[in-house]
Amino acid sequence: MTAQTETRTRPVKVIAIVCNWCSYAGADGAGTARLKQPYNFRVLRVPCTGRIDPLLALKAFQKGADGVLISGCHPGDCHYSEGNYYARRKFELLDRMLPHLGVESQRFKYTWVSASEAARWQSVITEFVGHVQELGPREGRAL
Amino acid sequence: MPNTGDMPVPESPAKTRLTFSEVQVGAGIPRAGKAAGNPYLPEIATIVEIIQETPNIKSFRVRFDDDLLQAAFAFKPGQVGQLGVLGMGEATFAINSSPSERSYVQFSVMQAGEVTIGLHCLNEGDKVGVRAPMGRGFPVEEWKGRNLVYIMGGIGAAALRATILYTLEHREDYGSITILYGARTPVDLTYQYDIAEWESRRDIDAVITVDAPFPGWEGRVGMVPMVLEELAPKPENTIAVCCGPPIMIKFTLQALQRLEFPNEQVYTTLEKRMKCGIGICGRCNVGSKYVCVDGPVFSLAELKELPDEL
Amino acid sequence: MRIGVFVCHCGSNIAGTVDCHAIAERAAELKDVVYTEDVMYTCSEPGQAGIQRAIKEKGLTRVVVASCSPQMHEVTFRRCVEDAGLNPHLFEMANIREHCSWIHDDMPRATEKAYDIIKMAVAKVRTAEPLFPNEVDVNKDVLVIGGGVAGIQTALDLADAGLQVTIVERESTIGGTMARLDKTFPTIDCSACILTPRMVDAAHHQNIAIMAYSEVDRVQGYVGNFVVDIKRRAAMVDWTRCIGCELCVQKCPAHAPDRFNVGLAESKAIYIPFPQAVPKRAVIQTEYCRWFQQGKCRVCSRVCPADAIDYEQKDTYIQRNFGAIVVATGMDVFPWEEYYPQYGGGSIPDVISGLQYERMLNASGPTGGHVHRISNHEEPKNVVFIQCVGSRDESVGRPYCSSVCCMYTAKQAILTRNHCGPETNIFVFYIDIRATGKGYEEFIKRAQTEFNVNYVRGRVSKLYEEHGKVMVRGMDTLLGQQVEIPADLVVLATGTTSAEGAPQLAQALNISYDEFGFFKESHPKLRPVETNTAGVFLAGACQAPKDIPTSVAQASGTASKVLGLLSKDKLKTSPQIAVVDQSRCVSCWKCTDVCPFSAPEKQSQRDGSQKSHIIETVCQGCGICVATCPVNCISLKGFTTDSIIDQIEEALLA
Amino acid sequence: MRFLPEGELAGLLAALSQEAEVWAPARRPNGVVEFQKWEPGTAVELAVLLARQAPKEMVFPQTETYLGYRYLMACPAVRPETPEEAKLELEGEGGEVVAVSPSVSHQLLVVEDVGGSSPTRADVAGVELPGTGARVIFGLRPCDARGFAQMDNVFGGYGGFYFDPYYNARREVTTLVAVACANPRSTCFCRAVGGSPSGTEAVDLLLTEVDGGFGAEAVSERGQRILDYAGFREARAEEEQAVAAAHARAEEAVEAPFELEGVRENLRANFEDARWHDLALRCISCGTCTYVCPSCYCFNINDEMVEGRGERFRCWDNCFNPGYTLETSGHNPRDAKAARFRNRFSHKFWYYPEKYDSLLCSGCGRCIMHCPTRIDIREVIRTMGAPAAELPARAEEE
Amino acid sequence: MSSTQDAIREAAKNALASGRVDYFIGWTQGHTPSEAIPAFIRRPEEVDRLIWSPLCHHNLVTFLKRKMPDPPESRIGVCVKGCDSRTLVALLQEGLVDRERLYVVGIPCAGVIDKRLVDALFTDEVTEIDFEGDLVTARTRMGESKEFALADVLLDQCGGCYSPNPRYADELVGDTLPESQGKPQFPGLEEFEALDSAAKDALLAEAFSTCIRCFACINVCPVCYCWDQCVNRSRRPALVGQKVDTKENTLFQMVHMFHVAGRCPSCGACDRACPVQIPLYLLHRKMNKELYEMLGFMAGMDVDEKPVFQTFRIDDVLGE
Ligand SMILES: Cc1cc2nc3c(=O)[nH]c(=O)nc-3n(C[C@H](O)[C@H](O)[C@H](O)COP(=O)(O)OP(=O)(O)OC[C@H]3O[C@@H](n4cnc5c(N)ncnc54)[C@H](O)[C@@H]3O)c2cc1C
Ligand SMILES: Cc1cc2nc3c(=O)[nH]c(=O)nc-3n(C[C@H](O)[C@H](O)[C@H](O)COP(=O)(O)OP(=O)(O)OC[C@H]3O[C@@H](n4cnc5c(N)ncnc54)[C@H](O)[C@@H]3O)c2cc1C
Ligand code: SF4
Ligand code: SF4
Ligand code: SF4
Ligand code: SF4
Ligand code: SF4
Ligand code: SF4
Repeated sequence: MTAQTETRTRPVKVIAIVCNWCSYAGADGAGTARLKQPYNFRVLRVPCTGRIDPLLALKAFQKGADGVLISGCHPGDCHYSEGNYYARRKFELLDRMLPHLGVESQRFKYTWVSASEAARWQSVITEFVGHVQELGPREGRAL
Repeated sequence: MPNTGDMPVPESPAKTRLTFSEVQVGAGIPRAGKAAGNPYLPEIATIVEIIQETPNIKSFRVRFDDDLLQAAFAFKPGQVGQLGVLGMGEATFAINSSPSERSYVQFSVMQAGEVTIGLHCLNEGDKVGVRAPMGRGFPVEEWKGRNLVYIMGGIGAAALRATILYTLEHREDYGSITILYGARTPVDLTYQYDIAEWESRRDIDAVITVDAPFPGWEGRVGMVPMVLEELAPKPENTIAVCCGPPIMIKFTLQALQRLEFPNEQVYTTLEKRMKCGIGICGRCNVGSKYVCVDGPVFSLAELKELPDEL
Repeated sequence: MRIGVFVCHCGSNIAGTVDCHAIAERAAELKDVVYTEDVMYTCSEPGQAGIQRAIKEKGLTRVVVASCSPQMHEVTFRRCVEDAGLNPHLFEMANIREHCSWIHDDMPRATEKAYDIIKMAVAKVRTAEPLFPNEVDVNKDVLVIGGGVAGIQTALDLADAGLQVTIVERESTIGGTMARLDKTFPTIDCSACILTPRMVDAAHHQNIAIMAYSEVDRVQGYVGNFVVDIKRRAAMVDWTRCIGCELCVQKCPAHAPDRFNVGLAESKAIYIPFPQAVPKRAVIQTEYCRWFQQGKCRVCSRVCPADAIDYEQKDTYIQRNFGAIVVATGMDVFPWEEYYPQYGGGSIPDVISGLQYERMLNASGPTGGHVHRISNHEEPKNVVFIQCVGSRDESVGRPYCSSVCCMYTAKQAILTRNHCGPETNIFVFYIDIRATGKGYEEFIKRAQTEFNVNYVRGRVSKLYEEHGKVMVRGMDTLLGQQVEIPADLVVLATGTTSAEGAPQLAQALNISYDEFGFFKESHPKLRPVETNTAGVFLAGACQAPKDIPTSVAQASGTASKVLGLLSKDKLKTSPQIAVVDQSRCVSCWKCTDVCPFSAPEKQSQRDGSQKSHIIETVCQGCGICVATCPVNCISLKGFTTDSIIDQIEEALLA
Repeated sequence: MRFLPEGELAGLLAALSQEAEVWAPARRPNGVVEFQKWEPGTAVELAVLLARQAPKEMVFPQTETYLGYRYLMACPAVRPETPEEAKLELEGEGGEVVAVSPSVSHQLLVVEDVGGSSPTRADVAGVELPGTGARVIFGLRPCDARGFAQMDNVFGGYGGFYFDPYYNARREVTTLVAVACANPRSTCFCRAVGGSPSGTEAVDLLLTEVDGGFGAEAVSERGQRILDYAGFREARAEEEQAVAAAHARAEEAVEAPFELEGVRENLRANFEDARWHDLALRCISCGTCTYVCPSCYCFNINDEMVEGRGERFRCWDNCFNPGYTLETSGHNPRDAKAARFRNRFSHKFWYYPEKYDSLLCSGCGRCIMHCPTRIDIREVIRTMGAPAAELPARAEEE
Repeated sequence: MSSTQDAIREAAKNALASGRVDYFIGWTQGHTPSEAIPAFIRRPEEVDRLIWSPLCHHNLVTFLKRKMPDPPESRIGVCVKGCDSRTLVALLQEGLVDRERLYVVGIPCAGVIDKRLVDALFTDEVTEIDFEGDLVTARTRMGESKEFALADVLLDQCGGCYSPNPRYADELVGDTLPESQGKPQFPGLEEFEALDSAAKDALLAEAFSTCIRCFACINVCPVCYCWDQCVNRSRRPALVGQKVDTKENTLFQMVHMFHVAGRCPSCGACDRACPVQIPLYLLHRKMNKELYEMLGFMAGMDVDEKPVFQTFRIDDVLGE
């Protein structure tokens, strides 16, 4: 294998930033149910999607993430009642802007997974990592 | 020809510029050890002891890893150094161990921001980077035969401790010595170990004061400048040295003025933001003086010459 | 900084897929890690003891346990390290079970991932700071706003538990809606017989102060320390003298509509709503009073044996401190007249609301419990009830179910049968029946079978007068045909709406309300009686339409929440909250805009500027403000921006 | 005088690039002219008078990492190696180990120089370091060159100050081939500060563009060596005349908008003058002027973790930056915009001259051109450098 | 045009003479007649220095934000064009300027010149620009001169300006212009939008690689008001590294962009201030287009509105 194909096929690195109350618990549930998931994502726990500054997602890309997933409680279910509504606006803009900043749109996703949706977590993360892997690692990008 | 007026515009200053070959013989680089020639690189030192002075001040006793350097390390009281935590950065601190102390170099650090928090996280045995000594110390030689009044507040004691220790070690060279030290509360008094000794010595006057009454405090109460006016040292043949928070310095200088101390007999050290420590990076300037090389020690007379931008 | 890392095998739960020993060894290379160990069960007694021993012997200052989900054991380990003398927040958990071993089966790759997760936890614990819960003094007095059955219940529960309670009631008597009801479903027991003793209990309870004819004007402060301005409306009667003898009422020459009886009777300008009123004190309704309107009369002042009349009285304001506030302002009856022109919009006298009918059925009501037509006082032969008037009706902006109408209609139908005898035809037009409470469905069944009430499924499209009857035209959707009933009396099961002034009150209290004016609970399932403003609670129908059992149940639930809050002398606040670095705050007030709990406040600085300050007891630690502050000068303790960035970095480093 | 026919320019550059890295002004895709590494085929842009930025970055990069380090932990529970073993391992990786802990600590701190663009501490004097190979800066203007001379004072240990190894490692291997200005801009004022459109201070070789090619005069030995290139021929008399005429024409085109005499004293006397506030009203305190200036040299030193490794670097800083003078107590001696503003001009015409007997401005006018609000240094000096009495009580900023 | 100029002078004179303001900010001629620069007028006698022409591109609202007024509590008269006024509205929406201390003179604006377009037509320095109806004449220092239509050298957003009339002013001078109805235009984006992601990345990387972090873009931005505390300078938290390289520069710009989202009406001040011509405008305008498509939102249109990211609607139709 040449060095080039090696980088192209190396497993991608995905950061999943999730809220403590819904999606982290959902991911826990997926674990408890032994639902198999991809290896190459890392979960970062925050209290609420409202805590996540879109710039943190950009920071992750800048630091070399190949994909960033944000997941929280479904609108209406926020533990702090409003956090995900604010987050929704911010991440929608980020989602729309990223393709214009040189980050393919499949590399970013924001979604909602509740604590009871273990299966949904499995499919969300599997699909997302799959898409990112299809695009391959990002190398030498400005962001 | 262009009009140069009184403004000298030298043709080519290159003639005064040093070259690497000259530098190797050490011109302009007053530091010993293997880092000679590159004033930016820190010497690695190990923390041998940490003393918790007050809730937010720790003293660090460090030893250079290079034994030769440790043995050769010499500085003037009042000089400062850059103490650095790799990964966090460097910051300026007064060297406050006695110049005669050969086994370690002491810095006292008040927690303020990035670097100082980093320093406070360190343990004994950890590594730090040191660039020292820097700047101009107190003219202790010139002061011989004079009376000395040290006036200090809070962490300001760090800047004067080395000088005090030096003059006490050379007690016979000086006239009367008064130490006036104040802090907000007794808990904020640094160097308790020194204070005990100073207070017990008969050949000096040590006056310790706190700003406001405090449970359990039986000593003096009052702000430093007020206590100073009560003590009313005579200006004749006396040098006043003061260091502390800006507000204290301001009122102390006013008090000294009322006590009719001439500007030439009043010394203080300036705290300015500094980075390179060698008079290049620019930020510690007051007019054309750079605190890192021309200071931090200034007499009041010298300060009066500078633009009012302290 | 000396970090210890403990990697848990969790039997084979983790060790089956992750090489725990190997990663414990590798973790020893991480910066600041000075001790690592792999343990069979970290959460077990010996496992915890091992951690504590290591803390002491190796001088650990921070601890990472790599095991299961923090949701599972974070509390366990926090306590464990705390017992060993470490601050519990200098501990971090790496979830290598739920998020790793259980979802993978390839050992080398799972091990690699587990190692990354540990690296992230080490990075996070490295930036951790010791956190201490803050303590604030708590004022133990409670304010209950609204003296309906819910408010009374909460007040009594709290007062019985020894707290000082103040009830602020807008009307001149407590009792609320329930005081106007005749009987209550599903037991058909007399409403007054249940409520009146409770009202009296409240009045006589030494721990309860009732401030009737009063309103909350302004609320400042925060949980444990509210400062409330209460406005006492001028009653024109000195209540410290008034003895409620009603002499004035008898003699007063000026008539006024009787609000208590919903316009079914008349009252006087000077007014006591009903004989069992608590407090039983007179109020002059100045808009009807001759003295106030025409400048002559003063009859009441002359007849009052207690010399209580005071025409000069003004609104007064008093300020009180409370530790907690319970809002129990209930609901109002939907003003159907404005919305239903097809039902005559109030112009047909024999079309009345459910509440009016409730008064009519009441033996101490304006008709003495006699059911008759408004137009001619005859006993009705055909009584028609129409459900869902102002409920579940998008066209009038009330999409919600008022939750009590089905039941009270059934109750009223049954009572009609009791009052009017077997000859009367009783019809109920309904869309469907909501009878979810205990014994409710049976109650409806009884109405249909035992009391012979005709339930017609369908909407009534029009009411109009014809030949002295009210023609009810509608659709029987079960039979699929038009029906038309010549009714003598039509009772609209009017829905409920939020209490008048609810939005304003919500704004004063800084709590949220929905588009219909009902107050929002903090979380529909988890925090149903709390609001987003710490220390402010909800009880009864002000949160959503409710019947009495639910209102009372909730009221007691609320009381227990308040008791829980005030059981301590000091409030311990969660230390994982946001703090502002005021030296960097640029006073843009975005944080105050977005915080759902109004935790950030403007704090004046010595130099006259204002900087944001987050009230520790109010902040819930969501971090919305942190993500909004442009200069990032707010940090959420435990989840600082730097710690998140560090974790991202660790996760991405090869 | 020697002469380089126009057609020989590319050849000269090619020849120079055999021995050194050649940097010359060229257009970027967006049309901005900047100094860029010359490669055969690169079009040198000499028609535009001043490249967007002076080539000071060649000797004083905006960001320069000079120290790298990482920590190696070896904790006793599961890793019983001795510090010596760890040290060996590191040396195997090629990092220079400058510190290994004594046995008191289990924590090993390993400092390694990052190499790359900076000299290693072991041999500061070794000049041929990666990234510091010989360089020729071609096509800079005399004012740009003077900027180097002025920075030389600061970094070169003039007057007994410190000697900066990083700057000098580059400076000593940098040859400046200046091209005299033909069409000075309205913002040029080199003459007012003792320079000239054909000035030679710090220049190694001065070229003057005339019809058919460039007149070439060596100023230093290095410059002389360049003249060895075969493409140069002896200048003809009319060419020499044309060069002289071009110099004179350009000299004439440069205005001298203020007199230096008394400026320093007056700046000192006017230190508290309220007109500083008026002048600064328009300034947005950005710092653009300092970054485009060929002689502004202030820098900051920071540590950052980059990919798990600590780096200490210095990067340009300026007196408009709020953090520049902010002190621990929160006090900032230059908090107000006007104070920061005053510092820049005072530094250039008062503080620096006091320290180095020279000026810190070569009159290139870049700060005027690139200032978002066109703050005009000539105006500032004309106003604040004049005796207070000679100006109206509160002169306005224009 | 000149009548507008007279009206500005008149307004300034009145405001100063009546003591309504301490100083008045308008535009005056720069060091050559090819440029207008901000002017700060303290005395009524001086108002004749004020000019109005298509050269007056500076958004003077910049000088109202934190730390700009000197002394800080000054009462200020200020001229605003259409887009300038929207930045002012954005500040007012958040209570970041004290409207009591302002006297705002609104000027309906038919477009300002992009001097960079003119400069690009010459190698020599352009020192003079004249306007004669729709005709622009530019002359260089060496005397070369060219003529072109005004429309050809306008800033690209000026052509289809959605809001040429000030949205907020205490006094309006000049005739109001017809407002374009219908969907706002976001010109000049087509080419960029058509690029693929790698090409966009390359374009931005090249652009950001030249950024010198001079902060002109941020300090000139009227709605960026954090001044000394800008998170781009912050070391704690260390969101943006202080190293000047392409990656950090990119994040630096992202901070600016996302922080002005919902408040930036694309006045373009940052773009014009950048000394290395980084196409900041392109990205900001693109962002504004997305915001418009996402929530129908345009910044600075209405003083009583809240910026989009400080509020939300439960029924926002976003995401899944
Ligand atoms: C026609 C009808 C028949 C019903 N029949 C039954 C039945 O048979 N069985 C049953 O279980 N339920 C029945 N209900 C429902 C029952 O009335 C409510 O469940 C119950 O009254 C709710 O009690 P509450 O204390 O929450 O509110 P309320 O009884 O409405 O009391 C609220 C109190 O707060 C006061 N208040 C309002 N705003 C303020 C303010 N801003 N400041 C101070 N005070 C304020 C009001 O004056 C009132 O006294 C019926 C409702 C109606 C309308
Ligand atoms: C000559 C001199 C002697 C000093 N002696 C001592 C001493 O003996 N003991 C002691 O505790 N402190 C001393 N200081 C102060 C010490 O340098 C600062 O507290 C320290 O630099 C703060 O660094 P930081 O990284 O923790 O703070 P940062 O995170 O960088 O910032 C915190 C605050 O400190 C300011 N600051 C940063 N560096 C400096 C600096 N070098 N000078 C002034 N302000 C700065 C910043 O602007 C900011 O406002 C001395 C300073 C000088 C100039
Ligand atoms: S963390 Fe949440 S609750 Fe606390 S102040 Fe910020 S927004 Fe409010
Ligand atoms: S958002 Fe940040 S800067 Fe703005 S007021 Fe709040 S804490 Fe201060
Ligand atoms: S101060 Fe201005 S004119 Fe002088 S050298 Fe610097 S950029 Fe050029
Ligand atoms: S003078 Fe101009 S370039 Fe310099 S800081 Fe001020 S506005 Fe910026
Ligand atoms: S103005 Fe341009 S060069 Fe300056 S910081 Fe902004 S983008 Fe970078
Ligand atoms: S970029 Fe953000 S932090 Fe910086 S000034 Fe603008 S809004 Fe403030």
